[in-house]
Amino acid sequence: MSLLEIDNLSVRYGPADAPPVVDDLDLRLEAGEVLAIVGESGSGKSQALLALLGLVDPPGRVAAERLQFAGHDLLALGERQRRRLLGKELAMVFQDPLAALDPSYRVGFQLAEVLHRHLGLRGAAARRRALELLEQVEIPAAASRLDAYPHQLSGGMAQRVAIALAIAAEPRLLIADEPTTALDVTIQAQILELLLNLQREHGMALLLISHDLAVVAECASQVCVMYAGQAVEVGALPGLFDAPAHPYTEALLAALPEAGTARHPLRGLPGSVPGRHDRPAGCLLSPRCAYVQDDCRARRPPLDAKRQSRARCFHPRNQETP
Amino acid sequence: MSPVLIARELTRHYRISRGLFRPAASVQALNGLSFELEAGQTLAVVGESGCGKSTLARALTLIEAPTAGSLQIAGQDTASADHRQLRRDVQMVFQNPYASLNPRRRIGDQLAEPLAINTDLSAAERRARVLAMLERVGLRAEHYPRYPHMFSGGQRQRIAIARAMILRPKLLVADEPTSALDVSVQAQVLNLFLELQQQFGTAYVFISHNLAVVRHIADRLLVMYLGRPMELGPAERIYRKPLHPYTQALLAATPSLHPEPGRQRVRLAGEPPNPLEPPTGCVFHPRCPYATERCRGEVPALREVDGREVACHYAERFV
Amino acid sequence: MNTPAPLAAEPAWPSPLREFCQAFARNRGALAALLLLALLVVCALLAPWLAPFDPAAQHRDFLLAPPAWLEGGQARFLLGTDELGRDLLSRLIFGARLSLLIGLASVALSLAPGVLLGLCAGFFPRLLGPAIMRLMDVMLALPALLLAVAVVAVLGPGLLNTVLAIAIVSLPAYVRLTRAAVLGELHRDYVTAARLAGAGRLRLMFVAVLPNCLAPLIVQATLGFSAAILDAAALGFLGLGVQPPTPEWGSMLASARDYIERAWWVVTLPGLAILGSVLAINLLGDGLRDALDPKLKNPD
Amino acid sequence: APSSLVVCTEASPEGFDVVQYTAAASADASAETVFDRLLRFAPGGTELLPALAERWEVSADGLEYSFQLRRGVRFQRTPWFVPSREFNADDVIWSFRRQIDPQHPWHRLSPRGFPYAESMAVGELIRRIDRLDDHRVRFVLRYPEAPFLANLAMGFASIYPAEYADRLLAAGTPERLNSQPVGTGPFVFERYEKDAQVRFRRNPDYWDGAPSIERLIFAITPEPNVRVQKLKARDCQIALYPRPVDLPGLRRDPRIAVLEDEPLLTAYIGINTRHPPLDDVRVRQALNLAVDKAAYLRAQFGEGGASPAVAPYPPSLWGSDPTLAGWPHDPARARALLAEAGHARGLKLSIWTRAGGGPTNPNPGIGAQLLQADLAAVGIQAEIRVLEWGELIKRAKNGEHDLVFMGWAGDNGDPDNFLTPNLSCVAAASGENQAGWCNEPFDALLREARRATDRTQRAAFYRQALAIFHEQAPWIPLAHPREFAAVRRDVEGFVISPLGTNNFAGVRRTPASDPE
Amino acid sequence: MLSFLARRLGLLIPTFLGVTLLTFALIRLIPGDPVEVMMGERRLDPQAHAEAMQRLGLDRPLHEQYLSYLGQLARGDLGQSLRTHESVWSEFASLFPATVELAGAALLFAAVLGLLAGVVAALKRGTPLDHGTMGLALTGYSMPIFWWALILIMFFSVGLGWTPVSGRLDLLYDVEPVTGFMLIDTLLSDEQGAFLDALRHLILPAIVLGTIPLAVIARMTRSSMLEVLREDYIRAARARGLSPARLVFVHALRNALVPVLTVFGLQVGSLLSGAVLTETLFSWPGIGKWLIEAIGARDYPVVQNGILLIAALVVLVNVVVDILYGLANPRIRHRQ
Ligand SMILES: Nc1ncnc2c1ncn2[C@@H]1O[C@H](COP(=O)(O)OP(=O)(O)OP(=O)(O)O)[C@@H](O)[C@H]1O
Ligand SMILES: Nc1ncnc2c1ncn2[C@@H]1O[C@H](COP(=O)(O)OP(=O)(O)OP(=O)(O)O)[C@@H](O)[C@H]1O
Ligand SMILES: [Mg+2]
Ligand SMILES: [Mg+2]
Repeated sequence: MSLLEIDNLSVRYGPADAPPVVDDLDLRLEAGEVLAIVGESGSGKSQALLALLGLVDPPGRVAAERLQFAGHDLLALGERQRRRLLGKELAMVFQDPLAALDPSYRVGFQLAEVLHRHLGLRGAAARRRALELLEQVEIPAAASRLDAYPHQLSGGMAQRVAIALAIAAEPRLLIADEPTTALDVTIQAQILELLLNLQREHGMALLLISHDLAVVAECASQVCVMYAGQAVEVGALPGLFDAPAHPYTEALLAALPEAGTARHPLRGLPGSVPGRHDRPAGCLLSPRCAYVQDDCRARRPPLDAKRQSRARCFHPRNQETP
Repeated sequence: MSPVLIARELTRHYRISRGLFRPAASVQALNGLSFELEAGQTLAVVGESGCGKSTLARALTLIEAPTAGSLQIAGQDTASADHRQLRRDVQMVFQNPYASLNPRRRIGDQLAEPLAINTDLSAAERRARVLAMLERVGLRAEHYPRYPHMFSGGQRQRIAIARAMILRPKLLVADEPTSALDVSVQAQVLNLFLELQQQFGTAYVFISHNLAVVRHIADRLLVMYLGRPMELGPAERIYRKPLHPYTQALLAATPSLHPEPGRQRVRLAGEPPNPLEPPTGCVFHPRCPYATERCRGEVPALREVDGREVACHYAERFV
Repeated sequence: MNTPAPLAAEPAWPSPLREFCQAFARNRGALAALLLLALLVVCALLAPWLAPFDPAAQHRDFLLAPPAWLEGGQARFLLGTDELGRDLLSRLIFGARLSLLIGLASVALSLAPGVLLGLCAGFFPRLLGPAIMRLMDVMLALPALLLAVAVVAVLGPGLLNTVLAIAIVSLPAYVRLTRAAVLGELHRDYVTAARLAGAGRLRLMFVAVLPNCLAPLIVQATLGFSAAILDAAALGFLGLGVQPPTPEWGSMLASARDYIERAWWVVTLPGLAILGSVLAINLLGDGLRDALDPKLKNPD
Repeated sequence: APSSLVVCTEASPEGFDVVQYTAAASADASAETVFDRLLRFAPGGTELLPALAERWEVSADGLEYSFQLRRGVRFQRTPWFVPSREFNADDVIWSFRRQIDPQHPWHRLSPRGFPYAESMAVGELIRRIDRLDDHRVRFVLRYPEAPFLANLAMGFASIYPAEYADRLLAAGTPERLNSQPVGTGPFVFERYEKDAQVRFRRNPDYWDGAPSIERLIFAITPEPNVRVQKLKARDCQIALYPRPVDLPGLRRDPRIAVLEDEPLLTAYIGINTRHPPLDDVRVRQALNLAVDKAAYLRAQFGEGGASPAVAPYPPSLWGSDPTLAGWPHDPARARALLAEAGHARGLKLSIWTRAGGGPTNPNPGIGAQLLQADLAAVGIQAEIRVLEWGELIKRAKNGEHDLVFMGWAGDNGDPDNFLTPNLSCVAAASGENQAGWCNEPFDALLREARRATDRTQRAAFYRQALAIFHEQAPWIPLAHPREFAAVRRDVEGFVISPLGTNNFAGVRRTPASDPE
Repeated sequence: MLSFLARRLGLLIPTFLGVTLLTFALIRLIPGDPVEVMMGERRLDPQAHAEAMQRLGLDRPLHEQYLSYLGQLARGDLGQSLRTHESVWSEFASLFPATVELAGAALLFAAVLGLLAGVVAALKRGTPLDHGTMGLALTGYSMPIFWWALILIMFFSVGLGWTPVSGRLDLLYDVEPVTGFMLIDTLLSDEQGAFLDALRHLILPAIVLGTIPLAVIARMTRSSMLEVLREDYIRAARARGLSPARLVFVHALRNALVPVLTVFGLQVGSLLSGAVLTETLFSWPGIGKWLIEAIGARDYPVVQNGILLIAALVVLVNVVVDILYGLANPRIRHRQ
């Protein structure tokens, strides 16, 4: 049994006929593995994970066939039991590190709060542990940072604190939602390295959300590519990027400037992601797909297992490759 | 061919009042930047957040006068020339496509505005020019009367580029024009930039922190750190062999789609220092893995090494 | 050459007005308020035809007659009469005219200079701006009603002076709001873009920036409208507002105050009229605010 | 506590150094409580009784008044002053010389002067005051003045402790005389909280017997209906000056008694005869005919709240003419007169009235609007201007008005007191005569009447003058309001004074008689 | 923080000068004659009138009057009332506690109920409870408070007899004004039941005066709360498994309070506006009523300096609120 099993997850907002923002998502994650979800802005990456954590608020509606984490059926779990799991077994790091820390409280307070909540630590014990955590995330002069307010931290520092908060109870799964998007490249590299080190040291599973394919390529062993709420391709790295099966994945890769492309036109996807009003009946990519055929316009393809990766396409790209 | 843009020792300081009891401090957002740019060429500026990229953009587009140094655009010194005339020669594209268009005006009107102000064209001629420009950037006549909120981010950025190009400027400054866009849209916009440059021969100053994008578009590269130039020269040359440790670190930190396993990485420790209290000597020395006593005390001059300019005492070592 | 492909499918964009109307129509409270306000406007416009009596006509044999449904009520006087035997319903209907007039006039009189001053304060941050803002600070340091009373004391009571006093008192709100909005907009890129396009200061102020500051100003104007009605009523209540026998709700209340124990209607009904109309306008303002809220519309 | 009396009064006293002030509220809070005078008025009347003076003698030429002072009278002991001696002639002399002698050290310490003494020209009247011995003083006048004794019973003639004044002066705190008064009166001042209350305690050493009330409290309540509400809620036992509208309700209340009296009050509308066409007597008569006085009385004062006025002073005063009928309400005739005067197509006038109510005009808005409607009925368009009192007086003096609502309160019971200040030519020149009306025959009659000594003769002059007044119609006389006070049933011994002051020294409380 | 304070206080000087000029000009512009007012119903001949004007210094040129006025202020002399000859300062000082007590009670009432209503409405967003509470709040916000006071008095005081009609304390209680705050003075005195009586007197005026601030605070709290609840750090705190109570009270409310606090400062001005009406209606001997009467009576020194004092008060309270704002908001507290 996998650590995390998601079957047929969907999240909807607005009227019943509005397209779901997360559509029929299946996901598997093994303990200690690094899975990345990539996709363009608005493709439903964050919503999927918030749904997993039970953080989608009304009017958002979550439906799933199965949401299982480490043997807990998240769908059947009561509010209280879920809260006991959150932050302890299952922790999350958000994109904007400064926004994710309560501006009114010192770092130490916020750490102590989690330590108390999940480990029952108080007072000096909590403070000692908090200090350890800050050292663990490689914050220089950790002791003095305990008494700092979030706004006194730089972005990278704040993200380290956020990570410290997330790993405080040594979770089995750490979800990081675009943890480095707001940071400079040099800091991004530091933070990613820190996350991967922690993942290795603690044997955590890491679910990394990103829209940066290169980051994903450097960090993850599994990847799930999302488009307009759907997972269009799921598979292992680096194979998937070397030979993508789905035209969308292919197009994403082609749109990235790389060392050899200088001053040549990039092959991107024309048009833009379908919105509420112009959602096609068939494959969601069909209006933009260079290889579109009639069946693509008529029906929506399922996520099909093809070779080493599974793709949601009637005509996957890499069939001819062995 | 004479350069479109000549910057000499461009410097911009901001005074920051720190209350009654402390002397006002000064942020050296830009410090002694010199470069030239020729028509049809692209100078890319990279650096970390707060290193002065936007300040440079504001100085180049005459939004803010530099504290010191001189600037020549299309052969005219900006300190003395008529700004109204210069305005037509320098335009800008901004980072956030949602904020760079006036939400309450039709995009057609916004495109026509520069023409109405700077040319004697009749309304009909202006309209024709706008429609042509819209088409040029991949939009259609029917978009003319629409409001910005009816467009996607990529389309807005195209509209913004159209507005910047409609006066046929000699110099276009783009401040992180694609950093708010998704990759597929970014590709479209980058393509558009390249096409327009080919067609109009405009010189670009392209500001970004994405080294992959920069590599794609740049002829020349300027690497900045804390308001100072670190390395300046032909882009491919620098990419292939960065001589400044900071450039090296930047390149190393940039993730790649096809990472070479076991690639040696120069990881930078720490973060950029507080610009109010810049380090002595080489501003990069606190984070530099090769820093020496000399770096602490002596400001390295920008000097020519191996076909580019580098501000490092030990640049020769890396050749 | 590779031209970017045109959009494959054109999403149907609703016009901004339609979008606004839809958003507004979703707010049931605001709709109800609009209805009530429409009623008020109709009353105001058609007062001479709607009112059963001349609002100043004194029926001296029917002083303080109770409303028709009460014991001793007269069918002629649906809502009863006041201390001079005047038909309360007629006075209330004519009062609507006055309240709306005061509201509109004082909003107009404070909005225009307020916006202008606010724009100047935002656009000239060196000297003019601080000077204007200090002046507004001075005005804000005095409680509004007290300032209004003082202004009326200077100008003398009366309709026009009431309007002026209220306009003066509400000026700082518009100035500050406009300035804040202007400062908020000024550093946005589209303003810089307009500047790069060569737009002069006037053009920047009125073409680029002002239209984008309108949403909060519209909301503030509705609030100002209702506040003006309240302030006018308070001035009238203090005997400093519109002069008798003009049927102004606040002064009706004030002169009826002595009779509160004998004739509750002379106090209750004008009060309800004030409350109702102010409530309606405020509800409308809330509706406008929600419908105009850029957060709901723009993703940035 | 039953031995306490709470009175809902209508205004804050301006201060307690009573000689500086003129308002009735100030007199009630000092002259009637803390202080005594040489003489006093009988409760509820104008008859003179001995007070600090036991006896007095007037010389035959009417120029010398000798007073035998009461012995054994003590000034009040208060936390701020303990008298070392009893009341004597020095105190009398100090109290008067302070007001009339410009050299007196205290004379210039009164920032607003001594309005009563000055306006009554007491300084010119009194040649000197002699100290005959400790308990005898003599006033020497420059000319005979019949009301002199009555004047000595007025508030401004209150007797102050000279010793206290000396001490204050020595301590450099003369303003304490105003805020911490000491007198010989029935009540000892305790504390004043502006706009809230004035508290007194009974003077146990009072020479006329300590009052039955132990504590006297003035609850300052400017709103008349609030005074009534508080009376009903037993928050006070006496509510002064209830409004006429509240009287029916009060009369129905078994726990409350309504006291009333007819004071020397006249409410009128001054017609500015300096403004054409109001200089035309026909127009003025038409105005008089246009006014529905009955409706005015009913709406303004309620049933029995006032009697209609036809003359400048009430019929109860001597010198009035019972046959004078006044102008009837006759709009038709009014129109005819106007037409005759050439105003058939209407007229435009301004009506001026005050902002807040007073005894002669409890609800100014009502009156003005009634007048406006009445005038409209005869084709006159009138615009109402409501002005604050001081402003109204000033502008009316300048003669800016057309019609102005005014009132007059007599304070010495002489018809001349109503006529000369308001209708004489001198008053017209000074502006006090808001009608600006100067009628030579009328003025001559007033002069004759002032010179004459015989009351019947004088009364005859006045009746002739009234006839001219009626005919010439410089005013629209409106009403002689009655004065009211509402008291709880357990209050005994309170009487309304025709002079507009209120004295509570004789009040007792008998809780048994309160039905609640 | 200290320099922030200094700058903030430095801004006050021009504001105060402006206020003095404004009140000075305003008062001289008001038509009407202070001497006539002083004399009441008695009237004065022109010479006596001129003498009185001279005594009051009202016959000098305006700029001289203004300068001497400033000089006076600099000496801390606020002048004397034309009507009572009390010093303006002592009148103010004796009436001020009453206003503070009333305003304080009103604000307390408004803050407690308003915060509660706002938090509940935000947490129950979109439910009938939310709509009901906010409907009530908007009604309160639209309330003509002079009318509201009349209705409450009629109902509770005259009709039911639960609360007194007006005043601060039953006058039969002899309570020495030590602090000027009736609630404190009654406790200091040995009068039995006086404290409760003072409380009873305070209830209706406080409710009347507190109604609008209550509405404002409730609405502000709700929207601020909703905004905060949308913030990432709340979502992050939820993702850490914190309990709802902790989320709401420790994290959300604390941050939501920051903007509400500024509303408090802004409310002071409108509170004083409301106090003018409320004090008049409840015969509450406070500065609002005092000033209105002084304006009516053209009591120049009282109006001028009373308004100055009130302006000072408003401005100072806003400074205090700014400071509190800084204390509540670490981002400002540590700004360099
Ligand atoms: N509260 C909400 N109400 C309605 N729609 C919502 C709401 N929250 C999110 N959505 C919609 O859900 C879709 C997916 O959003 P989500 O945040 O998961 O995207 P994402 O992939 O994380 O994008 P990004 O890279 O920008 O973070 C978007 O189209 C968004 O508009
Ligand atoms: N108006 C200003 N006043 C004071 N300091 C300023 C001002 N504008 C910029 N700075 C400072 O100048 C430095 C350079 O800022 P600039 O915006 O040019 O950086 P940037 O490279 O564009 O950063 P980013 O990548 O975040 O856009 C920063 O330290 C910034 O704080
Ligand atoms: Mg996201
Ligand atoms: Mg920038």
